[in-house]
Amino acid sequence: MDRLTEEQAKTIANMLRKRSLWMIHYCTGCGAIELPPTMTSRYDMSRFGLAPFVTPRQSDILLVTGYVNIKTLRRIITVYEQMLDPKYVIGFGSCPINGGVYWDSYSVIKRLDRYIPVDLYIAGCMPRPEAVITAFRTLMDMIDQGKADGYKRYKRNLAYYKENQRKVLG
Amino acid sequence: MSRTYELFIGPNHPGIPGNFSVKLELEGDTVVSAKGDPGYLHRAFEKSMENRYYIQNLALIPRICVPEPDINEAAYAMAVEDLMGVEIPERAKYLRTIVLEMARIAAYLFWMGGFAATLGLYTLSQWTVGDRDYALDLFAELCGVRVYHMYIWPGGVRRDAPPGWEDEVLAYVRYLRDKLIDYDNIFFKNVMFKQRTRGVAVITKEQAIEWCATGPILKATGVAQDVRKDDPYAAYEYIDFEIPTLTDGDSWARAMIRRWEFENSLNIIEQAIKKMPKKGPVWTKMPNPLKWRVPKGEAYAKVESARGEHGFYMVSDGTERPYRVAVRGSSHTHMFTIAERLLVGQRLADVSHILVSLDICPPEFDR
Amino acid sequence: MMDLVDRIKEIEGVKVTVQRHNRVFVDVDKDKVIDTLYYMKHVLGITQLSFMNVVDRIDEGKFEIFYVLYERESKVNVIVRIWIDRDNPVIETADKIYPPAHNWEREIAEMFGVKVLGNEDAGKPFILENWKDMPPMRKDFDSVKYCNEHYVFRHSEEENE
Amino acid sequence: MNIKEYENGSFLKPLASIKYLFKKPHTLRYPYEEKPVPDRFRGLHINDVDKCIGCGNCRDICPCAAITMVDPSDIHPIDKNKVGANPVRPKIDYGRCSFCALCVEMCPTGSLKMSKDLIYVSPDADSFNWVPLVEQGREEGYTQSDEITPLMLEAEKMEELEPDVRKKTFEEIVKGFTREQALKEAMRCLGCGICMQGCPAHMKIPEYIQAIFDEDNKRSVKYMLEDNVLPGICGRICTHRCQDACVYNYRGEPVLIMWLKRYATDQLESYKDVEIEKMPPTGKKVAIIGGGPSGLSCAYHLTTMGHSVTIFEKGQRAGGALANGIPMYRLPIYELDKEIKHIEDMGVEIRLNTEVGKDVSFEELLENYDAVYIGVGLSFGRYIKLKGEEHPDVIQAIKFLRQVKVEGRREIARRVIVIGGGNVAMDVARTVVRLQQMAYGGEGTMVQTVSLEDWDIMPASKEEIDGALEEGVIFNPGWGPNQVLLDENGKIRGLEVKKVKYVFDENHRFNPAFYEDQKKVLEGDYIVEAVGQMYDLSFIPKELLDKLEFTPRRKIKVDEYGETTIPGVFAGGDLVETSRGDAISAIANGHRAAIGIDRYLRSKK
Repeated sequence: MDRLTEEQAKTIANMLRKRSLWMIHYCTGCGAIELPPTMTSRYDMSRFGLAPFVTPRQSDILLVTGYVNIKTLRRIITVYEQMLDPKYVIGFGSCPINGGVYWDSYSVIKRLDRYIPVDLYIAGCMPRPEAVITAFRTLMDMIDQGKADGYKRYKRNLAYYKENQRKVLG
Repeated sequence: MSRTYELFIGPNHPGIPGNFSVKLELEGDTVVSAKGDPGYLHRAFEKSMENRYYIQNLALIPRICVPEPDINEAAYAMAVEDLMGVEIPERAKYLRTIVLEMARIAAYLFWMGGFAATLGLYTLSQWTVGDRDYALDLFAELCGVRVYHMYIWPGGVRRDAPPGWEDEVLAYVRYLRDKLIDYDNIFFKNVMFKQRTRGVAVITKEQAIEWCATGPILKATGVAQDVRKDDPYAAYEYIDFEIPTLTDGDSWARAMIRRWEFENSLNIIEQAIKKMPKKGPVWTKMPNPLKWRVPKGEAYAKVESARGEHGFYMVSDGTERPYRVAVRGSSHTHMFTIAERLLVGQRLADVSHILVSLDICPPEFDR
Repeated sequence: MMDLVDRIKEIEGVKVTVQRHNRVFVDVDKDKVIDTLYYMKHVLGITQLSFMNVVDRIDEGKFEIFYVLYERESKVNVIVRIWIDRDNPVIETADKIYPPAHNWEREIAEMFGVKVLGNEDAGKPFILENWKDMPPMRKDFDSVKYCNEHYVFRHSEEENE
Repeated sequence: MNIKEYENGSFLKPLASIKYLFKKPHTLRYPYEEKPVPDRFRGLHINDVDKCIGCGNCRDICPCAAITMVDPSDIHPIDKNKVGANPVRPKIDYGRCSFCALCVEMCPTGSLKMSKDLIYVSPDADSFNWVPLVEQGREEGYTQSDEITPLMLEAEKMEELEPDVRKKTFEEIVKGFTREQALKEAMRCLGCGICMQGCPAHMKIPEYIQAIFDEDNKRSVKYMLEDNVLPGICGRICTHRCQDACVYNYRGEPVLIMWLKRYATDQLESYKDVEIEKMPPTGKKVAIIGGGPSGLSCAYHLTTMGHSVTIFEKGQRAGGALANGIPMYRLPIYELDKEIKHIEDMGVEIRLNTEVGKDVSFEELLENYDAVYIGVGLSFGRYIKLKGEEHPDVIQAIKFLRQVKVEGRREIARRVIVIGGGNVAMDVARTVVRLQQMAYGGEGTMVQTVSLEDWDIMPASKEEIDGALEEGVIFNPGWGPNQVLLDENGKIRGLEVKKVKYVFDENHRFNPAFYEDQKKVLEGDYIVEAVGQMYDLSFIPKELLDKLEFTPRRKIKVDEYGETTIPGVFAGGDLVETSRGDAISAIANGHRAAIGIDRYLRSKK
């Protein structure tokens, strides 16, 4: 067998990665209510090799399902940092983008991407299961093309993220 | 010399209902003390509501309780109607009843899935959560969205039911009746379920009253208390139903009460559709939302949620925005007063199913 | 139901307002609230405390604290209200009478800065974490201003990583 | 439910689920199969940008502050000069939107809808913010309904005297709102301010309606007086173009802004207590010729700016057409007195019975005052140049109305013909009806109008036409007068009219043509000509008049601040070009001239 080039190895790795994405089972917000239908028999996301998983160490995707409270943000960052590379973050609905309906709430952060890198956003409040599946498939394509590089960005801009996290968490 | 250790269950834990945490102190695998740690879903609803017009709050209130949003809409609408002295049309009352019961069904289906999962029986969660999806589709047909309906609003409901919707609901009710046999077979009549739950986390009638329990927890101890009967809202006064009670007070009884209520809800929907006026207005005209002033006063509106009494205490100062809206989620009492006491002495393996058997809904007390 | 109202009226120093058919508002002096609640539970048999919270009456310089009680027999909600000083908000705990009050008191202590005597948990962080500003549910806390100071909105100012 | 069945569990029961092995799964294999999206689905927005008027109600109602109003020109060109529209369109931030559809419910035009599409994913968070368009090709989902809408589409009904009652008296027809009605009507206003574009004076309509809603009539009148010195009068006789611009017109009835204005002013006995800002005196003097609405408006605003103002009015009463022309049943004289009293209280000097050119010369004014404002209006009736027009029983409307209102004329012929189709003709016809009722009890009397314009282009307002019809006025639209017919005694026996071919020629210019062969005779003994008015500028000396420039329509040419081609001489009211020649236009350009005069005076030193 010939030696694989680094490029080829990456391609194969990405191909395999995208087919067995495990998402961490952490319901950070109300968007979690549309996840069980996606997970269970009606939409059955295991068709795409996706499955919920309980520990951060073994998971690939962190779903930030909706608004992020300061108290939760601390846990999300911990969970995110515990996850192993490559890891991906999907922001559900309006709230992680710009605060959503909680735009004037003192306890909800407005922009998730200031604190952890987000690879993909889904519009809606709630996003429908169809949109969730579309998002997973988009993420797979992005992994395939090497575009889902949030974890690399986190390392590259660690100072920026840490600064923001410190500012808000105090 | 005892050796205890602390264990955090949640927020990132598959056995915790929602984003919430319980701090346990254990000796071996026996719980010595339990403390709830809320606030992961705190969104400052009550504060935000003070900043918005009465109608704008429509976007906020369903989000207070995620699995069963309609109770919030109903309680909010009732509080506003109470302050304004508005009577809602007959057909709207029935539509509210149907929607509230559908939401209850959806909540119970979700709960059944969660409860079965904490006992390790994932098949039922695959079924019930899948079946719940049809209810969401019916909601989408009625009001355009699956989860946050924003359908019940002060004065009535937002739209009349689309043609043929009632028949679809009836067909869904029939479907669920058939499925209920299967749920029974696989879960409620399953010996595994019985053995895991009987005699676990018993609450006596006296304790339930002392701890101010409401809803299925109270009914499971033998007290027939239900807001739908005691202070009828929507169209419940025209509907014939019974409040189920059991006297065991354990985890099993609470689950059975919920299963019973589920069947009750199916009956109520059928009755409501039969009795509902076929035509008629569904909304009492309300003022221009931007200049909607509610007379000064206080009101306490309560509804029966799938978990117990859900109340809105509203204070108006006569302006376009509510002066204060305070939300009473039944889980507040159930978690911090009951679960914290109940978990003591239980085994670690039972903790998550006890929490689910109390139907703790974190967004209700975090708000 | 009138029976219950009459019996409540017998309590010394209360002002009773019957709103609707089954909502009874009872205004009590702040010093007498524990006695009144005790009487309600043990003499009148009103066993359930549904709810308890605070209304910030900033114009009057007061906090209004309400206890929503429920009487199972006559199916009446009795709402006991007291007004306390906003500058020195102190109440006595009711958790010996109604256990759920313990945790509602924790909440109001945190959200309004009300001091609860006899409740050792009140004042410890409950829902909020690392909160440094004034109690957020007070009327003079401006949440929009707080958001603008602490968070960055998208599209408000462009910023690069 | 029989609880006994459940008390003993069984190992075998779960086996019943084996049957599902042979059943078709109910899994929806998205994206390979899709379920239908319901008709009412609340997805991403669609906005018909051409229909949208940029009123901003969606932004105001949005609970999430998700909507900003932006200029969409770079993606979709819009007509920026559209009247009754703001040149902005909603841009929706899907980082905020909660899909509550309140914006859809509140949209007055119905342009904003929601689509069935709610599938949008993107790695770029900044891309979740766009102007919804129809071209984006989304299928229509949730739309507004006419039965259930938070908008209050129906206006309050204004109580009026019944035609049979009102035609016997000069009492005011419209009774005015009660408090409840006014509050309810004020509540309807959305506060979008599109109406301000319709109003020539750009009154602060949303603010004063809000003040009425707050039951603070003083504040309300204060807002009115900022742009309109005669709010009580405009509350009665205005042509209410604000109401024509009201966004409610798209789906229902407009807010009755005019009656609300009247309500607020009626609640105040005088405007003494209304707080009005007055600037310190400047010592400059301004002369105003003519005490009509524009003159009063100009004088008032100059006074608030600190100048001292003198009005020269030739009649016994200030108010111009308001005092002399508009019949009592539309505008009671005490209302005018109240507002003029207020203007005098503010420090304006009104010299009655002083005709410029006779009692005082125009040159004197130019010499003694720092600026002069001409607002003499169109105070003379126009003649048609009809055969037989010189007969004593043919009269000009303006003269007739003056006789009735000021001089107390009460005698009238039994059969009267009114020539004209404008509001003045309606005033005349309806005045005649009343006089006839008083003189003859309505027996054997007849009033008919004849106008060149047919129903569809008749210049009179709809309310006036309807009112006249209800009171029994006969209309002959589409006929032009030919000659006055006399009987053997020299009395008028009728008016010969001919059929109109067209009124406006292909260049949209007024140029009527007739079918000379189609004629008929309208019987009557008295004719009133209500075919327009003209001005008289004979008080201006010849050499100055020559310096004055005129527009093609023979109006005085002024710049944007009302200054004529003679420096220091300003003009306004009906003497200059206005879109409709109504009181509010005169008030508006009087105000505009006041600003111009102020600028002129302040730049002079």
